[in-house]
Amino acid sequence: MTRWPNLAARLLSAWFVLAGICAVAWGAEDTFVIKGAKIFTSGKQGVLTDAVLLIENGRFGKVIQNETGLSVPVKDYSGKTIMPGIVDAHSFVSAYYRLLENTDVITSDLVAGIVFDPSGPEAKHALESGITTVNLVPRSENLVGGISSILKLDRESRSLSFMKKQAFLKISFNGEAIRSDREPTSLMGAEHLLSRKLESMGVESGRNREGIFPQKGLRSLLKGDLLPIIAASDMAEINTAIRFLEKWRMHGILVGGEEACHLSLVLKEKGIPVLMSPILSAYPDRLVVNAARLVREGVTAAFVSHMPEADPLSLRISAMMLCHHGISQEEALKTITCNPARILGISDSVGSIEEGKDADFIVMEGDPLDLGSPIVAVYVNGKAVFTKGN
Amino acid sequence: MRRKLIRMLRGRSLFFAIFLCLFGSISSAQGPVVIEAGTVLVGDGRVMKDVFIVIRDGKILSIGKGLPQGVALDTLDFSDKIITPGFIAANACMDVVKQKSEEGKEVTPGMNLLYAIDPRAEDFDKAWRSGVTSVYLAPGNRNIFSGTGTILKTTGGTLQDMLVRNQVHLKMVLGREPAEGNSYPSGRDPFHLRNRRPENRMGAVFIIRYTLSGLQNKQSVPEEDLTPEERMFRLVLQGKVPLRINARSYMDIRTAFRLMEEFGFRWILEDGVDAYRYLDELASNDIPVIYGPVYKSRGREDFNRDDDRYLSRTPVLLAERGIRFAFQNNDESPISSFREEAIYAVRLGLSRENALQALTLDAARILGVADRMGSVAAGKDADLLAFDGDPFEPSSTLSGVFIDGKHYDPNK
Amino acid sequence: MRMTNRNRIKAGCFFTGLLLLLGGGICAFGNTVAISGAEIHTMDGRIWETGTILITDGKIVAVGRDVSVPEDAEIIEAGGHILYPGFIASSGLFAPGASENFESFSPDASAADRFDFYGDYIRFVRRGVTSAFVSMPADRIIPGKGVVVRLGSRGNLSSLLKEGAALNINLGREAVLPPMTDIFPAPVSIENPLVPSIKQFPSSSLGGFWLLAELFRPDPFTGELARYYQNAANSLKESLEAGLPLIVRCREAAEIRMAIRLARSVGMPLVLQGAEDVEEWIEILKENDIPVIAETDVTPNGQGHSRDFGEKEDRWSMTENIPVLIRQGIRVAIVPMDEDGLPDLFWITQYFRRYGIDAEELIRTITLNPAKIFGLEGRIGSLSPGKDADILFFKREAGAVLPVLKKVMSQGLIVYEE
Amino acid sequence: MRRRFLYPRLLAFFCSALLFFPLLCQAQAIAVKAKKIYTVSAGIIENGIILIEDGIIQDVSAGPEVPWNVEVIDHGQKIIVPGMVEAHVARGYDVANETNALTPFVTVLDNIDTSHDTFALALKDGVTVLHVMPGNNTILGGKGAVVKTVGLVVEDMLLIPESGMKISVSGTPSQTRMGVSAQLRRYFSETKEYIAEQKQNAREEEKMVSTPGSFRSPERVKYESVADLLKGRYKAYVYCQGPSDVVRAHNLSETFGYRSVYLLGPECYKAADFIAEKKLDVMLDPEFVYFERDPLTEEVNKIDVAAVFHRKGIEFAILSDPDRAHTRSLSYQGMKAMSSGMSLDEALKAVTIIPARMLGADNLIGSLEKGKLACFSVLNGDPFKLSTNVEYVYIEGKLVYERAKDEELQKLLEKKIIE
Repeated sequence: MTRWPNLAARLLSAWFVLAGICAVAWGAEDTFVIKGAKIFTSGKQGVLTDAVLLIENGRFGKVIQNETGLSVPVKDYSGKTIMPGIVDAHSFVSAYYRLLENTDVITSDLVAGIVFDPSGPEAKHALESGITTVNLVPRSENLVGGISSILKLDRESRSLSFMKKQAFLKISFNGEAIRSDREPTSLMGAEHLLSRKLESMGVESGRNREGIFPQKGLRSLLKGDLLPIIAASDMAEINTAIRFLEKWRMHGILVGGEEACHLSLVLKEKGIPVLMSPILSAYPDRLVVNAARLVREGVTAAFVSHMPEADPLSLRISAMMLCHHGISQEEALKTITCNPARILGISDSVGSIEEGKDADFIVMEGDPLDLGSPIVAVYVNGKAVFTKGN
Repeated sequence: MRRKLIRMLRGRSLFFAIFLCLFGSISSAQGPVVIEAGTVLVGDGRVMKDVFIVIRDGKILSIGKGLPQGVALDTLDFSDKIITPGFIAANACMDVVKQKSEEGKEVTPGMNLLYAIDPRAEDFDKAWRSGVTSVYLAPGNRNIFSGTGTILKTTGGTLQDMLVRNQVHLKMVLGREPAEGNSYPSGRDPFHLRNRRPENRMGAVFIIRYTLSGLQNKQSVPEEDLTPEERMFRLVLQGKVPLRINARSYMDIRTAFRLMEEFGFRWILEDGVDAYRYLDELASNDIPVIYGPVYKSRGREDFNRDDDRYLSRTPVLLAERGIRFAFQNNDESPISSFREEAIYAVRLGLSRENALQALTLDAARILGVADRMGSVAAGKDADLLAFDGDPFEPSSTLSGVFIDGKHYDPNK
Repeated sequence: MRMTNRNRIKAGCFFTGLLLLLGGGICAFGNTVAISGAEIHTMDGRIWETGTILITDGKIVAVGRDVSVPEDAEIIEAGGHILYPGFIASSGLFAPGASENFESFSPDASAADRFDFYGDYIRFVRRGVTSAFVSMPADRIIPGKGVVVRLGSRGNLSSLLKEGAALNINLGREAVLPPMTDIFPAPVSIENPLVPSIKQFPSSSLGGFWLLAELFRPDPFTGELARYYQNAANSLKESLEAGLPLIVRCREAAEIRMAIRLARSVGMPLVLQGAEDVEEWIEILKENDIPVIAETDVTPNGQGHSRDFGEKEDRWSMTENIPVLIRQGIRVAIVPMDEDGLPDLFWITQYFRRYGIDAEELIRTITLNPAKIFGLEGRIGSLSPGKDADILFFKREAGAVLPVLKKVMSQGLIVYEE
Repeated sequence: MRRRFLYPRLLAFFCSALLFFPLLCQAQAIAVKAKKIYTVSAGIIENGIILIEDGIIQDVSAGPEVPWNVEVIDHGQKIIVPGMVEAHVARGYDVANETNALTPFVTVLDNIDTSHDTFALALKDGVTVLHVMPGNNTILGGKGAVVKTVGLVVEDMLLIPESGMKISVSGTPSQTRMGVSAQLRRYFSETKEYIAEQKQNAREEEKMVSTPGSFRSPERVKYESVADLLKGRYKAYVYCQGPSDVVRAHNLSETFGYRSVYLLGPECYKAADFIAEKKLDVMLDPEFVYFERDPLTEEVNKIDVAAVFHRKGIEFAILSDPDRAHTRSLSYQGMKAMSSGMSLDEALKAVTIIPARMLGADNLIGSLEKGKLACFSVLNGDPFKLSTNVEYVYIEGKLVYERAKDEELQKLLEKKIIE
């Protein structure tokens, strides 16, 4: 018995040594300094002009005044701008046709992450337009599509780099989920079907269970291990979503939410965040106004690109449009960086340029919300995964 | 073009609603409002002249000649107007839901329209602008037991604020509508929704018997072991929730009577086009009738076309027999012309008292909310209409609407 | 349930035995044959410039330069001939126009039930294909077990070499949205209204991956599948216990990843089939020694092969993967993409010499490698003592690019001669 | 809907059958006299007499003493052969199969159309017993029935109500053999489970059966008929298109322990060795000649299937198919069989006693001997000659067909003469 502690200590020390070695190994690769750039940290520090940013072991270090006396490589981005990597909180990128399981209407067991193809062209495209973190969700055609997974877009195909493998349960009260040739054929039917399923979770077991799926996702939804992310775009659907959340006493996220602004008071008091469809994807006239109002009235809101349904560029475009409707540039920028990170609950590692967070950032020629300024480089965990030219 | 109009309307009504929310909250904070009314048609037949109606927190505090003392009052002058209770559509057919019925099953008593209503639909606007302050909304006719209905005020912020009562009646549809489109999978893929019974009236009635008798066999089963649907049916069989039977043709009404004798439930005849053929039975079992539209009876399939005098005189016949009835509209007659139903009935010989009662108090009684609305009385919701003339004169216009004590101008 | 499964196995053995008996009926018992003076390519590394093969009872007894031939032996003079072992077709339905209308999850189905043992397969045999893996179709996620058969020719019956040689699994897009069945549980009547029949599964690789992950857990899940497919679940468990190789047909990186995860989770030998995106996985294949059944679209009728660009602009056609894989030292078995090409196996393999691959190595992809994949290296795939005498007699001819097949010997009998 | 009334209906069959026997055949005995009597069992009897009482043969011999009260019918120079038996007929109704592939619960009794010309034609040809079966297009086709060729309602015609289960292992257009056998295995093993469960709760089973018109559970409907098959209440009649199907089907029946009769497609001649070795009950496809093209040298070879089987010494039953001219009638098939090397006696056996044995009815029909039903036809010449016609047909001792009184035939002949 007495030998255990020092054995453990030995192991521990061994581990440290290993870790140290690794750290050194990494350090050689992704520890460096960035100078000369204008940095939009969508965090507390606001905008930093020609500051020197230290990046060690793939994480942001502290901001220092000058790099003299540091024995690390220096990358001179003077004249460029830097913003944190874009977080896309609702995307089907590079797995679109694999993410819809038609066998059943409620398929809560399926985990979206396992069908993601990191080396696919869409993933590449997303990365090149600045999206570094995605929340990969099942499609909206099913009432309960399955479980979404949050992952980094590095072009590493051998193993998926999950941030959260099982993040949210995708529920859809959307028009897409309501079809005339199978249950449910109506919105109330959809809600009823789902509620009955949830009620029956406790009761039924084994042989008298209906359907192919054991519905683990719903069980953990009831336990509270998973939060729902509910697709609802117009008033009726959003009403239903809110009532559903009330009825089951859950916190949840709305996605779509084209008409959410009319319920902004309710959303605010219940603290329900909204993931807004990108503005290019539907009637711009109404959507921009609504989105701007939603942001102005203080609902936690973020833009998502339902890639590949919309272009990844549409995220920056949407943010830009917000600026035209009287939202400050920083606020607008937050709707695609730190708000989505906060909504997804991963704001401690991504979403803004702050000390200790993952070094995911984009280097651009000019202003981040100006489409005229092309992206020069994209870094994920301090590694340059995309550099313009090669 | 039309679309644009709708969008504009929506936008405006929305800003209006929000403005009113704020305003309403302020006014209720301020204290009671007094309406100085010239004439009040109370709704139960009585008429009052030159009275003050005091409203506080959306309820009618008092009604009488005198005013309560010691309260700061701001008075609204309706001394030259006729005040009536807000109209109640006992079965409203409005375009506020995308899919009115869930066609996945034939028996869906659990359906609740509250999960499908769009509170910003323009039909609500039309409703309150034409004097309908409360509506009863129920799922559509495509199921045999298609779900429970909901009573809503026609405006006032979010759905939660508009809700009066939920799960009021369980709707049962006789006739062939539920069975339409069902069939065997002949030449169709075997998973299609419609590969099922019933295919005709007979089958529908079989399913009703099958369901209800199944419940009767479960008398001994304790409450908690039942599914929500079964609980609902038990409530129906115990008579706690009345069954609202949509039976248009005379044969369906007869079926309804037969089922009543078998299972002994309380029921309400909805859309009773052929009700005039069963006046005696309806009167003796005192079964309320919801009837309408009065002025439009042609173009309905599914019942033998009798001569129209009977059909449009049905309200009169019902009133003569003392059968409680209320008005409804259907998809052929917009909710905005709800008042015309009564006007036309009056023209065909219905007394004004009966007409107003059918529009207000009887409707409230049928819906079981007579304690809250239906007449101008202390303690009830302040849902009032102000006409500048006889409400049953087409010429006289509606000049003011109060819903839960908030004042709206229908002509703005 | 166990009972019935045991029955099935018993039946299987009975069946096998029977067919072996019928097949073996014709093979020469008791006589000894010696093939002398030929250039022998035993695919396990040795090449004899002029050697002798001694055969008894349809099995090879000895191979070498100086083999003592008994005087009662019948001598086949094969001077100037090149001897190869019989070719093995690593995949093929052998059921023209067979569209499977069956449950998507049916590991209890066996290709032995479909293969026509009375058929005449001379068109394969005369081109040197003496045995084949009868695989299961690609339009179901778990279509069932394949069998290895020795293709009988004129007059002699095909026989089973190995029943349940491998379990076919399809992760590719072919298995998604399988054709529907309409097997109703019971007839329709008023008290028993029409229930939709067993719905085909899955409609996406998301569902497919989930299903497989569930199935390959130690306790296959309960629920509707278990109710409908009780036998299937049990038979799957059996074949897992038996340790059959999983032949997984997959194309894209995600599918390959899933396949590898799957095989790891149950610790079963994995064989990839198709696998266009394999180039990212070569290291892993090397580490775990995972063979690949490479489908090539090379056809002998001239037009060569066409690059197909899938959703990835940088996707390779499998044809261009094959040389890479072979150079990386991964065990490859080559089959043509469409079954009509099967008789031309020899030609197709030799096509890859233009990539500078050794001809010997290429022959190995249709003899020894498949034999190893299906665990039959003890019986077929090379010319070494103890193995069945499936021998091809090639001859170099002036003007011909490739040597020409003159004779085919199956189990010690000449079954085809030009 | 109708399934529910199956059991009462079966009872009804038996009762009605009992009722009808006296009505069908004359109350008093008769004796039929002819020049030659082919009793398949006991060779040929010259100038023999068949004694019949209540439709049952009392005696067949040359010149027995005929009791005084027996009416003697003398057919003089005519020849008597037993009524022919066709052991598998997929005719006599409108639709041969359900659309659904697994319908063991249906029975052909609900389908037979007694006015269908199948029966009339068969009778003209001297066929007295048909085994009506569902078609070949479904895996588990349903239950067949053995019927006589006369009767106004099915109950009159009935000989054996539920005579066998139709199975087809060769796959439908949409299903390959593999799917079929896997499905059959599944169905059978599920049924075994079901039987085991039934044994456990046998008591309330009886209750359910006894209560008339009780709603039957889907399981019961689904598995009952196959359970009966596995319990050995009747045989399976298995359609095998190709040779490997025979092996497979036999393998299956060995596995699950039921008896089966094989309905062979023409190509099955390849499996003759196997059939001979296992001594299977087989019926040949009406098409005796099989052409196949050599895959290598693309020449066509012709195989006489019946001859192959005959050479291997396999006993088989012969079937007919009126849809094709060259296989129209059973007697014509008999002639063809003789052309491919069978003797008259063997050919006669192949249409009488052998099918009767396969149907398990060889105690009732198939030959002329004491105790069997008096079903026979009177010919004007030796059987299986083109000049030979069927003059009279007796079923259960009752004269049911008389050529002279066959209006259609007479018209036909007149017409011929005129032209």
